[in-house]
Amino acid sequence: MSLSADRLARAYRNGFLPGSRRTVFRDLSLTIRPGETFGLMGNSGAGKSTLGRVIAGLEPPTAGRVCFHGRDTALMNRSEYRAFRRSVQVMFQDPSAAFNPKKTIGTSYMEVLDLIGTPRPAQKAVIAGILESVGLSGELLGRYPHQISGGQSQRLALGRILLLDPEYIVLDEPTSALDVSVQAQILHLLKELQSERGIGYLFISHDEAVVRFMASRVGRIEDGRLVIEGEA
Amino acid sequence: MCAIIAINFALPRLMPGDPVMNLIGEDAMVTPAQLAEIRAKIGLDRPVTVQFVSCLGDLLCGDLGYSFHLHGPVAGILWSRMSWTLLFAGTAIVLGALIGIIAGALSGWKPETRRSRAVTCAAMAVSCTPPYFLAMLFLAFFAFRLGLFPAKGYYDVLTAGSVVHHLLLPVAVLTLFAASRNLLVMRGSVVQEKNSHYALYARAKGLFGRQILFRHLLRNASLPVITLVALDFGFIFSGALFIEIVFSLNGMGTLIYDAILARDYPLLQGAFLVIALLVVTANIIADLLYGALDPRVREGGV
Amino acid sequence: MRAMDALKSTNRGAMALLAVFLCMAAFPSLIAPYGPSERSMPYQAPGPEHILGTTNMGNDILSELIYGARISLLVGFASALLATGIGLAVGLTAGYFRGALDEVLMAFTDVVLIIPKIPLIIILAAFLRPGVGILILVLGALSWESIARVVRSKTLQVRETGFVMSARCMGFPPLRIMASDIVPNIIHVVLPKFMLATAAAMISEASLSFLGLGDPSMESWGAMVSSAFTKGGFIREMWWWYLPPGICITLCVLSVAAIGFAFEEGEGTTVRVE
Amino acid sequence: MNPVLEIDALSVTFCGKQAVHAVDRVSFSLGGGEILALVGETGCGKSVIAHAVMGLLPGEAQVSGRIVFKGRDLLALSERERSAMRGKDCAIVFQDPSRALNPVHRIGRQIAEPVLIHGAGSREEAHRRAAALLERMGLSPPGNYLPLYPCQSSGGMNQRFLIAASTILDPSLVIADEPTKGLDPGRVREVEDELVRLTGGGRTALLLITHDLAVARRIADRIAVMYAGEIVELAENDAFFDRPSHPYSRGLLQSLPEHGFVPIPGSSPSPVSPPPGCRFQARCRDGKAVCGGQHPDLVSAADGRMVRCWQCR
Repeated sequence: MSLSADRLARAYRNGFLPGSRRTVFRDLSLTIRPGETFGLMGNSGAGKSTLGRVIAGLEPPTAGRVCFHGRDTALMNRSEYRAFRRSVQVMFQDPSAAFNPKKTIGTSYMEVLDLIGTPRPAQKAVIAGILESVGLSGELLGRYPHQISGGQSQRLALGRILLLDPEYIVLDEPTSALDVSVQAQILHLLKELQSERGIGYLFISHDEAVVRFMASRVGRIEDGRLVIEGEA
Repeated sequence: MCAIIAINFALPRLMPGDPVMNLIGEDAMVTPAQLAEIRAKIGLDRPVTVQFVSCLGDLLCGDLGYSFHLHGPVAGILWSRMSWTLLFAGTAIVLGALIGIIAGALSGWKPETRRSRAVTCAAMAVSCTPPYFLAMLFLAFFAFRLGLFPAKGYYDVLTAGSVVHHLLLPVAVLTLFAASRNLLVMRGSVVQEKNSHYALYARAKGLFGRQILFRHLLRNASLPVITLVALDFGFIFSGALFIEIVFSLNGMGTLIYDAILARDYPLLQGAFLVIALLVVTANIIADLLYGALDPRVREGGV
Repeated sequence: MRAMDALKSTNRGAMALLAVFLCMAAFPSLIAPYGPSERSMPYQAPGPEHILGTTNMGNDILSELIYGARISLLVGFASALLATGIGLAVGLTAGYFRGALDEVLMAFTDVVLIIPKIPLIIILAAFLRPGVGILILVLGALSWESIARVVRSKTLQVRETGFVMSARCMGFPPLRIMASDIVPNIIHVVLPKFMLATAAAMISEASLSFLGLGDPSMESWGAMVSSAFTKGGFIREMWWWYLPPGICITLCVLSVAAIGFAFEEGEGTTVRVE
Repeated sequence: MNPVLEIDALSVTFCGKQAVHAVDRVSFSLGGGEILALVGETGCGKSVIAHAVMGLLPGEAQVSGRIVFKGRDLLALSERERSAMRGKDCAIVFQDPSRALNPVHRIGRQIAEPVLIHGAGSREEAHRRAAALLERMGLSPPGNYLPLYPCQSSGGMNQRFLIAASTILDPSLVIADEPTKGLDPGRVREVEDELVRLTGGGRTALLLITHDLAVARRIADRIAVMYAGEIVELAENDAFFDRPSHPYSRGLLQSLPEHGFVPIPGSSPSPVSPPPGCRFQARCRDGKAVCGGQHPDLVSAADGRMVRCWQCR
């Protein structure tokens, strides 16, 4: 029941000439098991975020496979892919862009529930339950994204992801834009949610201390290759 | 460029009516015998690909077809008229770019002052006026009312003084028009760049007032204007054609005007091809200039 | 703050002006003193009977002026609407899906961008002898490229934001993401472009009818200036003939463009100390 | 010894739709060769102080109090007099160097520019000084760096170029506004070394503005902690990190990695309408009745530190 990457590679085309490709990473394999946190470090521009996106299925790999529950995501049929799409979510760095600025938070929450077919009357209770577990009050639902602080925004983004009840979350620098005291709040919240719900995390950060605090296994991307600690 | 040639090739064949009539122009006086001879010569009975290849071959040799209306090869007729238009439009485009950049920079630097607002409003009014109407206003006022300038032609006698005297008014009109369009873009660009971090840092280094504008902002802010001037080349050039008509200058504008009245299609097509060629050239020059001014482009980055 | 106020007042003036022209276009028969085909003595100077005099055909100039608003606004707005529609579709598709589709669409856009519009329209108009419909089609089909480019670059930006990425991640269908997440967040750059495209189309229409390539069945402002120019009004300094339609073109285009610029500046960047 | 910079009861208010009290009666002084770190979270007003000292605030900011630089009150000077001092006597290093450097000019020109602006030498002289400065910074041969454009070098490099451009005229005061934000760890150290080198002669004072406590700990002599527009604690480096006094300072240090990311509950008060009593009271564990009612002043405590708290007296 794991999420794994098998000999992944990703390259971008650089200009129009064929062959002038820029390799971000290659030959990269890792496995995340349910309920555990895999920490991913690396300098800026090393390809951490790209790897996160490829594993979450937002970008296709140039080579290699992403497997969910042992099945190659590229070969999945429609319903399998839909299950994968909902079970693996990403949380992004920038709190100010986590929500559509033209919609209230409540609207952004409800459209997710509409998507997974929760009936309207039941939605209120679901949302209230989620907000409680991320430690926020229902009063925020009527606000627009620019009316809330960065820490609240990251909590709300996390809550919105939890509506889908995912098995894995890729956390792409989730606290890098936050102040230290707020960062500490969010990290504790993430740990709490993991122990309650058994979610697997891919925790991406350039901050070694944060990664070591969060993760049971740690890897580092260097020159396009993944070095997993303890497995050298 | 290929696309333009393709359009040029396709136009007469796709348009309604007899393609031969389209190719030679409706009001040209031809006998049925001549018509048949032309049909064979143009080779409309051959397959389209063959026609296209022969058309390309003609173009490479500089052959743009034959105007049955003016009884001469299109290329020759265009060439004789174009040099004047280029002189007139080129001067105005260069002057317009310079004036527009400087005036736009100054008005964007202090956008709230009364003078800057007045200049901006005037520029907007001018850029919203069809060039031919602007030309008519100038002509009526300076030439008819005040009698300061001649009303028609490029020259009385072919001397530099006479040419300048005749060209001053039309060049002024077109310069004004081009400058006002550039001014608006430059102004917006400066207003935006003014808020950038490097402008703030320039202030922090001790630069004062307009020093910041001229030492730092001018070059960055004029980059969008360069693109505009190139893309606008066709538009301003068309404006020049209209102004020629109003001032009765014997250039391409009047040529096209007469061609329209006479339905002289080969001439129109040739003119279009030449103008398109000029626009492409202008864009290539702009790209080179842009690269020289902005290292980010040379690096292949943004 | 003063700049904002000035902006608002320009905007209000422009809107009022546009409203006047819209009224002229909507109910010409109520406002105009004469019908479009009523004739009297030609070449009259302004007087109590004919406030702005008459043309060479004896038509009342004021009435022609009022009827002319309709064609100018119709051509302007309809072709801008068409252009915006095409531009939005091309820009969104290219920016959202990227890849090869993006490259093909943008190469095509560059070609359209570089074609000199007015000369091409002149040729087309000369071949086709257009009515209003064809004019709108041609103008619309040739002026979408700048909108497409702006929409694409904005879409590229918006699609990288967290909320679009998470919408994709959650499995919302692409069309829904475009309509509900992307378009509302780029519409502020499209709106001014729409107004400026309208203004440009109005100028193009006026230029074409000046060359006698407009719709022959409707007397537009450009055609009025043209006939004043060719039929002797200009040489005889009958300013009441060519001045009013010319000024109408300028004012009408100006009102539309001013609204567009006001939108654009209102969206401009603001200074922030972090 | 006379302080280089002395700030007395500095307040900055931004007048928009709502008046935002960004900085509220802040006082401190800075001596030659000293590094004072102003630390605090986003929105606490630390960058606003930097811009106020440089005179770079936008027009809608209202500044009161006194900023005395080498005996002259800066707020009493005209814009022209201030710009004559900027870049020569006092200089600032911005965060995000790739945006602070002009993208279309060469690095060499940008480093040499202050020399030309302030009439300190000819064009050749300016370039010679720029080259010499880069050489001193360990970037040799300078000929490799001077002709570069900002887009051709990395963020850490650009930050060092920016420091060079700010300090080519040996200003007595350098303000570094988040100079290490967004840099990789190795690069952070290089920038730190550069800043320490600056103050080495004992003439230049450095006001370091940062949210990164680790950087402050490594290089600062004294630490000033800001919370909601006020300084809540001002102490010597060692004293502060060993024995933080103010409850907020303690909470801040606890949320660092080495103390196990223990969070402070709640969030900062709004700068539009700060609470009447102690601004930290709502989040404070040892809050008492007096804290909610009366606003505490910044007073001297033991070992020469200053604290703004009713409970720490």
